[in-house]
Amino acid sequence: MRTVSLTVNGNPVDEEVEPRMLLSDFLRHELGLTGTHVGCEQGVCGACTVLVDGETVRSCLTLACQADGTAIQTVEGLAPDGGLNVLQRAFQENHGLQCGFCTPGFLMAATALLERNDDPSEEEIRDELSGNICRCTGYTGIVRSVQAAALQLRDGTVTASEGTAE
Amino acid sequence: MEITNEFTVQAPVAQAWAILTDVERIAPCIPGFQLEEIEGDEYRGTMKLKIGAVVMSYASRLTFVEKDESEHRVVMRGGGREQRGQGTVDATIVSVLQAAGDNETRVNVTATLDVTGRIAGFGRSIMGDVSARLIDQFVQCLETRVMAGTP
Amino acid sequence: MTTSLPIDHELHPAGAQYVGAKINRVEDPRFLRGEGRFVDDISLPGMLHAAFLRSPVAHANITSIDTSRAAALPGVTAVFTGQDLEAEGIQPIVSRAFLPGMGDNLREPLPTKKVRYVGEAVAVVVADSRYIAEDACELIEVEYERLPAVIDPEGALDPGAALLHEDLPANLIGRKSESHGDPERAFAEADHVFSHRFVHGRVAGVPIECRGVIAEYDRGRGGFLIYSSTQIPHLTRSVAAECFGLAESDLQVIAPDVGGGFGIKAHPYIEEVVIPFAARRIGRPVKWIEDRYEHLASAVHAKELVMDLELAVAADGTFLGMRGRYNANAGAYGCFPQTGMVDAMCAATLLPSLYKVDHVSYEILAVYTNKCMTGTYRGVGWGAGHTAREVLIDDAARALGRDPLELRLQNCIPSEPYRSVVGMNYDGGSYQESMEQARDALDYDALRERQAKLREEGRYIGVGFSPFVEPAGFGSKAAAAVGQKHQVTYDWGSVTLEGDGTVTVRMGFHSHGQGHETTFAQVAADQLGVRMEDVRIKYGDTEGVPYSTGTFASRSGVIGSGLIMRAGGDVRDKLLRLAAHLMEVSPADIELAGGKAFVRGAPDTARTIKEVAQYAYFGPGSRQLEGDMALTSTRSYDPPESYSNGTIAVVVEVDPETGKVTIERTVAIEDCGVMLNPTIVEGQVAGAVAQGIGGALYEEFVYDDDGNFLSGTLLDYLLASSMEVGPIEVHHIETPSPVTDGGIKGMGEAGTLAAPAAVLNAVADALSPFGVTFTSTPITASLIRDAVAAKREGEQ
Amino acid sequence: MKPAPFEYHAPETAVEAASLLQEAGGDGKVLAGGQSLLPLMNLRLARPSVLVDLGRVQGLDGTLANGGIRIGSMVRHGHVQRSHEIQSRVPMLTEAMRHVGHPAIRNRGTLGGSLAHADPAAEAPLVAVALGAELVALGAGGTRTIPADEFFQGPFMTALADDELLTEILFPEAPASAGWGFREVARAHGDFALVAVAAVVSVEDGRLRDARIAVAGAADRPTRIAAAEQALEGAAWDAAARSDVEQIVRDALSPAGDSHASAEYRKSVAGVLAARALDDATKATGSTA
Repeated sequence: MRTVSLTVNGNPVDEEVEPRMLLSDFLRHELGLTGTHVGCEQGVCGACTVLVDGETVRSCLTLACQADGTAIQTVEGLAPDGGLNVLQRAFQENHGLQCGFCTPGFLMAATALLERNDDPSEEEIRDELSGNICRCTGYTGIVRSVQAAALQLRDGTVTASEGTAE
Repeated sequence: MEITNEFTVQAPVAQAWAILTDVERIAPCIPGFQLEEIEGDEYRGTMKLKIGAVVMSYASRLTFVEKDESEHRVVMRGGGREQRGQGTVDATIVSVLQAAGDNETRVNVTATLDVTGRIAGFGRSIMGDVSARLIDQFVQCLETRVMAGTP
Repeated sequence: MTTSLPIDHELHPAGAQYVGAKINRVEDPRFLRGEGRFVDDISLPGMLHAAFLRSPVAHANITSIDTSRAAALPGVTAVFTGQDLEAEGIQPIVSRAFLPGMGDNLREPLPTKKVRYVGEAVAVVVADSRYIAEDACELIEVEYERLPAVIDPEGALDPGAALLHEDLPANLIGRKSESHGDPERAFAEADHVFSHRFVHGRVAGVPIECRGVIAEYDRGRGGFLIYSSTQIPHLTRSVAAECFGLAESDLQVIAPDVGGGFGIKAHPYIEEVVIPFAARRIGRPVKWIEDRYEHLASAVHAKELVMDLELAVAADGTFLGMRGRYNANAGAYGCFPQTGMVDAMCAATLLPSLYKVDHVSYEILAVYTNKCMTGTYRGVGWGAGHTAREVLIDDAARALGRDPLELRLQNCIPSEPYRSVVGMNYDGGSYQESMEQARDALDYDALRERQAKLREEGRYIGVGFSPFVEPAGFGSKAAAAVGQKHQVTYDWGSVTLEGDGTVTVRMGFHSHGQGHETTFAQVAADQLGVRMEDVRIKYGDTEGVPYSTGTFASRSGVIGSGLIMRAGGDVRDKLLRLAAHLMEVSPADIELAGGKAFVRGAPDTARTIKEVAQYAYFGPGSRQLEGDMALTSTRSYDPPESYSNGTIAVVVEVDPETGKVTIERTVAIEDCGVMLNPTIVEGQVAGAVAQGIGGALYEEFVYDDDGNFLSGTLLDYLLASSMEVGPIEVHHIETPSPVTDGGIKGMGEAGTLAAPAAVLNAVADALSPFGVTFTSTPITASLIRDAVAAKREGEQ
Repeated sequence: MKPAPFEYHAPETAVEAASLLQEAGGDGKVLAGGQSLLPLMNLRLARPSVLVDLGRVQGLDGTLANGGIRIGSMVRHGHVQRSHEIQSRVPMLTEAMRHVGHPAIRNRGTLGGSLAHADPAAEAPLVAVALGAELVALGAGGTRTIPADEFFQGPFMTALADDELLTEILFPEAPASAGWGFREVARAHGDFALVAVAAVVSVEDGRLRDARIAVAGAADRPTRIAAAEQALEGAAWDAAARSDVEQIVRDALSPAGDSHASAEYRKSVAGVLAARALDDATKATGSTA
């Protein structure tokens, strides 16, 4: 067993883990943060995407012990007040999800994108999200959601982390 | 799956025949093979196949099905079972030796492989390349270690 | 007509404001916050974890299984094999015969004698963690006596072929022929006959959430609680109850949030029997979460068909007749309840589609092979048959020098209700109009000009059309129309006005992306005049909701809305009486809207529906009303046949030297009758189209000749991403169905059904200077380039 | 789909890492970015008994420009892609990174990891061979430098000994007259290359000089096509040269077919992409050849 110390959504975590424990399992089953989903454990579908030190990472291709000393953000950390942030609201308003299973991965990938670039072209959005597979939406609603969120962020009326109560 | 390969050893055909049908002598040159016991006709050991990070360990056995010295044709049947996991390898290997000169023998190997389990479960096929590489290693070893030591 | 409803029981009663509006989904916030509750998110006290050992070989007798080393591994609680289940009398899952000469197919939850495909479960390990369970699986020693693998669907019927099921006389699942009109004569008299053999690739829905089961046994009551990621909790309960010899209500099956289904989760599976068995034996809850390899290898596949099609055409382009032979490579077992015949049967019965053709015959057969069993996947065999037909029509148009769209328009059925020669009762639609609308949306003439211009520059763009009819709102009559008379459907739903004025709808239709919590709330709110936020849609728990065959085959929208209109209408009548009583007027004078009841024309008289409900539940005055005043009603609905229609058009650019296809544009014209929520319709269309594009270009389950499964990862079974799919435009036409409640037609599968033909036709159109045509899916880059090269070589 | 158990080490120096690998005696494996290794471990195709994580090793994640550029083995693909310093010296490497998986993969995957993994269809090994990079390996016995041509020995097979790890990669300075081209065809965006070609060429007085053409995905390792390079020496880049190169590249390869693409496809597309990469390369020189 190894001890890992990290922060998850700003909260400090110290846990003993078996070295082979995947970060996805650690978040879901040790910390109870089941919003991060597991779709393949082969590094393809992107459902398990989380932010490690601000960058998108496949949590199924990362060992929990590799995350020692990092700051992790998961979907649960997007709207801490229990409402929806700009991006989440854009997904609701633009039908960016259906079954909702791949959604957390897309939200994290889009969060990282918008963090770097608040005016991405459709092509850039599609490219950036191409590592996340959705079987329900045909991506149309997802791309539109990210565009809508970017527009709002550019307007300057809201910031990415700003939450809105339902 | 059938894999064909041809290589040349620097030895007259009779000598090459003697060496190539002597499992104990060639065993050290079979990449990843560890001969552990011989019972009657059957040679048993561990075959460790290493392809980059992928390592498959098989408990293996090898027998001669046919040894036709006049035609210089030898047929071996090998079988292996993954030591962890459920996969198997079954191989029928037909080798035909032909004199290619006074001190040179051409060896033609045709292996019919039946592989099951995890390693067989991929669309990208590298088995051909891998076996070609293994045979290269085998021949190289044969030439430097076995043949070189042969008077 | 089967459905005559009182005037009040309509989709848009007075005051209705929700149905037809683009309303954001009410279920979204929980998913967006990561608060959905999928099977793997559920943890029960004392729960253990299971992993299955699966067969590495396609066909073999099991000669021995030694589980001792696995059982001895620290952390392992138990290992079970087929022998353990057999010893306790667990019954097989039965896929029942429904045609003369067909045999029942019995599938043991775990096999006791032989394995029949790579990936078939052979044993289950239960341990403290999934990690340990997988460690233990590696320690189980199974001796197999290999048997020849049967892979090819035509070869499966050879007299010498190895037999998969010893209790059946051959590998034939079933066979059926039908002839309508006089096809022999039509073909004899035709000026042109076009034919091809089209092989449709083996594909599946591949939801991003794999399947999963948690089971807990209540020893005291002798019953099970089973969580399963399924589209069909009630059927799952029926099958599991039968396997265990229990009463249905001894089992509670809960399908929590389900991460996509697409038909794949519309079958009962052996894991839904084995995991409860393990939980009962051990006395602790057991969880099994299917991993991606297991899903790809062992959840149902679909649509692998060898189709021989012939089209008889008169000199002027009139379609005279169609003939088809459909052989389904159905895999190792029969799925429940449709059997392995489902794809071939669906493909064949929709052969004439929206074409006016009077002479049609077909032969349907399906065979057992050593591949994963097939079942339903969005669009089912309809899609495979559609692709084969529409590609042949484009080939015919090219050969005749006709525009492919014009040739289709010439042969298209009229917009009025129409009985096809094979006996399908189309309920009217926009068959021609949808083609014309697709043509206009593309600016077809300009597109052809651009195509000619680009060709001069050595660039190849092409356009493909795929007009469709989609059997939808799948009830018993629709099942019969596609040859599945045995697949009786049965669905109930209830509407209840609670004491606080909120409305609860309970129905068996599970929602796994369809947005039922929104659309059905729209319907219910309009029925009772309440605000949408005061409606709750309950589903997924067999203890909590009435019976339903389940959500599949585009049936929930039609049937669910019908149920709510019927049951809601009953409750509305009582609500009107209560309000009238409370307000001392006649029920006929009351209007319900926006959560209020008021006297028509006098909004200031309004009482809130909450007040009326409280009057019903707690107001002594309401007891003066006579008759049954339960503010709840449970109704069933089995709709007549109804068919959506539309056209999908795709524009592609193809690089003939690398075979790379870029989808420039997809236009989908969708006519699903009266729409509940256009936003959700558009989402369903786009999602289905994306899966269709995937099936056309990328997706295929591949087996080698020995039956090895070569598609065990998502790097092998390739799913299209946002880069491959490209933009999808959806346009609506709304032709109300004259036969269903509210004029609603089911929808959701057309994109998957029809997009592949549009893609294949577009690629062939782009490459028409080379004379390339296609007779299989998927058309991979390699296949396309090699086809171009073969034509080029042929010319030299 | 969970990894088998292993012993985990996270050393802080490369020397310590090498000695841990030596102790593991062939059953050890380096964990760099893990984007190829972990899927194999999840599938239990790879099951090292000892895993040596380089994530905490100091000094492997930097770059040092000096004419050419030295790139630490633990520099992530995403960093390579975004680094102006790398782009100004090895722009082909920057371009190639676009084709490596997807953003989340590139954020973890490392240059050294990709080279050591030696996937015959991967981009980084192809670029290393095309540009004549040198790979620096550290083992218990010390440091050695291996030319890329010799480093790749077969499918997923390299010259690295069991107890060696890559520490840095040296990309030489490109001559001012050189242009480059990189072309890839994959089944889908971010998927493994079906075929990829990297080409570098100089143009002097309208004639091609010092062409280097390498192919991935069509042989057991990234492979230079010497015959094509020789044929181009001193030639003008015209339709005849173009068609010659296409033919020579195609004939030089004898790949296997599989369920993703036929053998003929790989051969032929390698030729097509070689010609296209050379179109790009000659254009990039700014001179007419």
